[in-house]
Amino acid sequence: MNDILETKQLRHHYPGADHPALDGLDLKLPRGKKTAICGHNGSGKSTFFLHAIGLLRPTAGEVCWQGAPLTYRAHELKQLRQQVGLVFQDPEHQIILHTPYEDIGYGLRNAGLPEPEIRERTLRMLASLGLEQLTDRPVHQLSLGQKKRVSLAGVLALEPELLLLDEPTAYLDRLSERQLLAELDRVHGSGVTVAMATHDMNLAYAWADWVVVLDQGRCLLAGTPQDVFVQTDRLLALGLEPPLLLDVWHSLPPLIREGNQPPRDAEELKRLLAAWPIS
Amino acid sequence: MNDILETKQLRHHYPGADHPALDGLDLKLPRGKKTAICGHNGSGKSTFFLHAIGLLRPTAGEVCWQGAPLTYRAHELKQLRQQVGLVFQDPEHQIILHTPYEDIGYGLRNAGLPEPEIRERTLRMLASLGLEQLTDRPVHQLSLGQKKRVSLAGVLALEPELLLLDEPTAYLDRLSERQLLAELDRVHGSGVTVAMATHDMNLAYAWADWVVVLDQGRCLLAGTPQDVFVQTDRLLALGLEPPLLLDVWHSLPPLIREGNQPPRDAEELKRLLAAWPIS
Amino acid sequence: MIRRIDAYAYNNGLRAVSPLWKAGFAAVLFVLSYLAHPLVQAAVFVWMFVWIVGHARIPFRFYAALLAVALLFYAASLPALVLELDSTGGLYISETGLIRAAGLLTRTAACFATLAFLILTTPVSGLFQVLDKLRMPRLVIELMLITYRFIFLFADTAQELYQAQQARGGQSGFRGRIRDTAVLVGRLFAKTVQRYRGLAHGLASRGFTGDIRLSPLTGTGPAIPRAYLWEAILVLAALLALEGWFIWRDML
Amino acid sequence: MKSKKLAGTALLIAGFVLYFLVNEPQSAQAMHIMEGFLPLGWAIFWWVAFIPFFILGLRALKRITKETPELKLMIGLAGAFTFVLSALKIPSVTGSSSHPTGTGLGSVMFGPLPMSVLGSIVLLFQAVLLAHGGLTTLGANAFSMAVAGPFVGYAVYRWLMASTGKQKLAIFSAAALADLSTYVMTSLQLSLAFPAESGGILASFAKFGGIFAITQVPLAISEGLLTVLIWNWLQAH
Repeated sequence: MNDILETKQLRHHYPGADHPALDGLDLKLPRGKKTAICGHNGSGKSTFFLHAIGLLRPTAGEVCWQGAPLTYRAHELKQLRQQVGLVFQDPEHQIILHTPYEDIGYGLRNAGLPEPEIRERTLRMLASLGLEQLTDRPVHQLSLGQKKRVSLAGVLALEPELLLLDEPTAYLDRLSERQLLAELDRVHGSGVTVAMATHDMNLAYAWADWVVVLDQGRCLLAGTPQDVFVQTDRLLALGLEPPLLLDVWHSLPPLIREGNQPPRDAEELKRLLAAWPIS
Repeated sequence: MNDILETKQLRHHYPGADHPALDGLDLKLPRGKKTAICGHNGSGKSTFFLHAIGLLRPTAGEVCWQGAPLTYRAHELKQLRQQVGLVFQDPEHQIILHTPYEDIGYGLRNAGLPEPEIRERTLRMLASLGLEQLTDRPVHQLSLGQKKRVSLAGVLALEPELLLLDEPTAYLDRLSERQLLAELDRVHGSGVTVAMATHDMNLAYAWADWVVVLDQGRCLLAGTPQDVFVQTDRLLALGLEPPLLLDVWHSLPPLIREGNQPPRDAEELKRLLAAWPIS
Repeated sequence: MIRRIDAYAYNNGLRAVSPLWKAGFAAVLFVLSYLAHPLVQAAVFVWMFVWIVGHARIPFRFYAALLAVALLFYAASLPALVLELDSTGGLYISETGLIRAAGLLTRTAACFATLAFLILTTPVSGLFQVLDKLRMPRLVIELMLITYRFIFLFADTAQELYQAQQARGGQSGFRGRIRDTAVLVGRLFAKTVQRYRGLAHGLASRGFTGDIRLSPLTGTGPAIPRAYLWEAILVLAALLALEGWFIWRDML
Repeated sequence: MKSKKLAGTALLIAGFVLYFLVNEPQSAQAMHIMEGFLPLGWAIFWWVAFIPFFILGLRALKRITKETPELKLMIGLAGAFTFVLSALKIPSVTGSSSHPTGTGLGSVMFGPLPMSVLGSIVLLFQAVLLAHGGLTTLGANAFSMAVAGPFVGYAVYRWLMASTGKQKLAIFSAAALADLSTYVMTSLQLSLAFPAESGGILASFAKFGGIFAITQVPLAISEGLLTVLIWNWLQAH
């Protein structure tokens, strides 16, 4: 079983909407990978996430967790929401209590863990996300970047097997973005499957092992970044801009490119260029 | 008089805050230019904008409009807010009435224009921003990109001399971003001075004629994009990432770069590379 | 303004002191302020000043401004307390009214200082724990938790909406201000409903079981530094002795 | 005797000047009785009077949140909304600005019993975050703002809707009278606690009522107008 989560012909129609938000979505999240789910605002990314934790029910089609279709029984849903952690785009939707310490413990207390363990895990999460200083600071005094980290901590505390993030870098400045991505890499390194929705193709290209492109509630492309982003014309037709780095790479003289994989970040590109004898 | 707006040693301390939001800010917006105001969240960009339209009053220092310090008299403020248009980051906060048609007329009606002119200008604005189809559509049915354009239209309808935009591309997908930037170029072409706050250095580099870098309520760098972005070390020290394109350009073999200005966008880079004989 | 007391409450010299201790101390002082002789009330006022500006290190100017605003209510009520209508319809200042007003001043000053001590040194989260200990119904605490969490967010939204209206020439003239305020409130309400939908999802995603519970109060370390404890005991004893002396003197 | 009267008059004028200077812009928030202002007996009395309403409101809320626990969120958010509403400055017909009570709108939207819980939570936060009102006087303030105001507002709304069917009139009257009844109740509480030397409670009520009428009556009209506009806005969406 290679896919931790899979949707089969998933359809979702919000009541009163003109078009279905998901329109026969076939999407697979490969286990142990970092997947980027790309697409415009409104392409169905967020709706897919709500389905992934069983918050919405399909109008048609099904969602399979670890190969088994969801049955939406209360007990199953409770377990699913401990195994799949969803980080919402707006941390204000997710942070319920008024201090990081209280909030991070919230999910653990719901899961029925004993108090000493709640305390221990909460403190560990605070430390690993560099939030110790803010333990008892009220949430309304935190910056957006800090709130994002608190909401991530609240989800990670439950030690999910799959971590989903909806536009995690939206509104963040570059510094906070870097911190967040470094944290995600650590989480992924500890064996968690990670998937993020984003419309930032540069980010998707630099970060992901696997890329999925959604448009109008359907999955149009899926593959490794190299495979997906090489299809420049299709991306442009969808109004998505290919990653700048790849664009630059393909405009370089073939002599430089020969025998090299396209670089994933600016540093790598610089190294490749520096290694080139003529310069 | 070359600067349309200037702040002199502007200080602003929000009550109860630990640090001043603006701490002796000296900032000039050159008339007729496209200025990018760069800096982290919390570097003072938004506070500066609120000062620029007289919504906040300085704790110390002054704001000069067209060379004359603001006096904060009601009459002057009213006029100032017609001459300086501010587009807020979140269009949800800026759009006051419930259809684009009504909302665009809001500022005009407050300015006391006669109804026929309000109607005429509103329709013209709708047309020029490609919003005719949405004239009477309730705002909550619009996409984020459309809302941004409506909020821009509401400000442009007053025909300001200076247009300020707070993170105009935040959270827009690439397609909407392009449309918005094209619109700004048109506005600028018609003689309006335009300034935007952004933490996207790639955008600042590609778009601006003049770049200002804020940090902790002070202006640290100001100059042409070429001058500012060449100071890679200072930018990195502030946690700001230099523009990717410039970064790549400087890593190219000197042979290619010789005699050429650094390119402002990917197309330009491609052209330069294509023109290079060895490729 | 909404944020300032809150900010001091989370960041003051007495932050580490147990909220239970502070609430208990304040309760004792409230009772004393209500029942004691005016001189004792005045002493409570002065003593609280020492705790607020001295021990808790709240800026004097801020505390003074807070006190001044609160005393406006007293000032506004003063005419009704001291002015009397005589039988001919003329106004006069009544002596008993003046005495009553003076006595009221010391009591309100002492009580207000006690309130200020509590709210400036104890964050709202600490007060929740106190209410929890006092067996306040769970539902009330849950509602207060949510209210407190979103007060600031909504206040910011209202502020931004207000500024956006001003930026476009709104909020001027009586009609304009009433109309724009109505729109602002309507928008805020729409945001509230939106927030509810988002939050309901957020809550469900985190395994909402129907309850919103706080972590139990964990007391590590002393409830209050020893020096402050001794000060509290000794001065309270002195105040009680003073009050006892006043009672004894009155009985003679 | 004559000199005393003269001095009295002078003091009176000085007092009124001071009073108008400081009171006019601030008295809306000052309509919450400040900490320690009521004698102990009256403070306790109003707590005792308020608590049954609180318990009834709580029981009503318990019922609905038991069926749908998510509604706790909505009610909590409504509390935050009401708090921010009561912290807004609204223009008064006299040209100054004041804070609305928001209880008329609240009781029409959520019902009067839930408002007794919501209103008292809002009052607690006003005491704790703004130092408006107080903890020992919370019972008295809650009785006037979270019980009297909402019940009067709700009753007026239902009665006018049933008798005239004119919604705008009903909303205006509900909001204005909820505001007014809060102020009348506060004046009553003050006059009960501080009866006049000559004329007793009635004279005292006239005095307190007269003083606060200066800001509260225009404010009630403004709040009525505002609430109608808000209602229109909500209806249109």
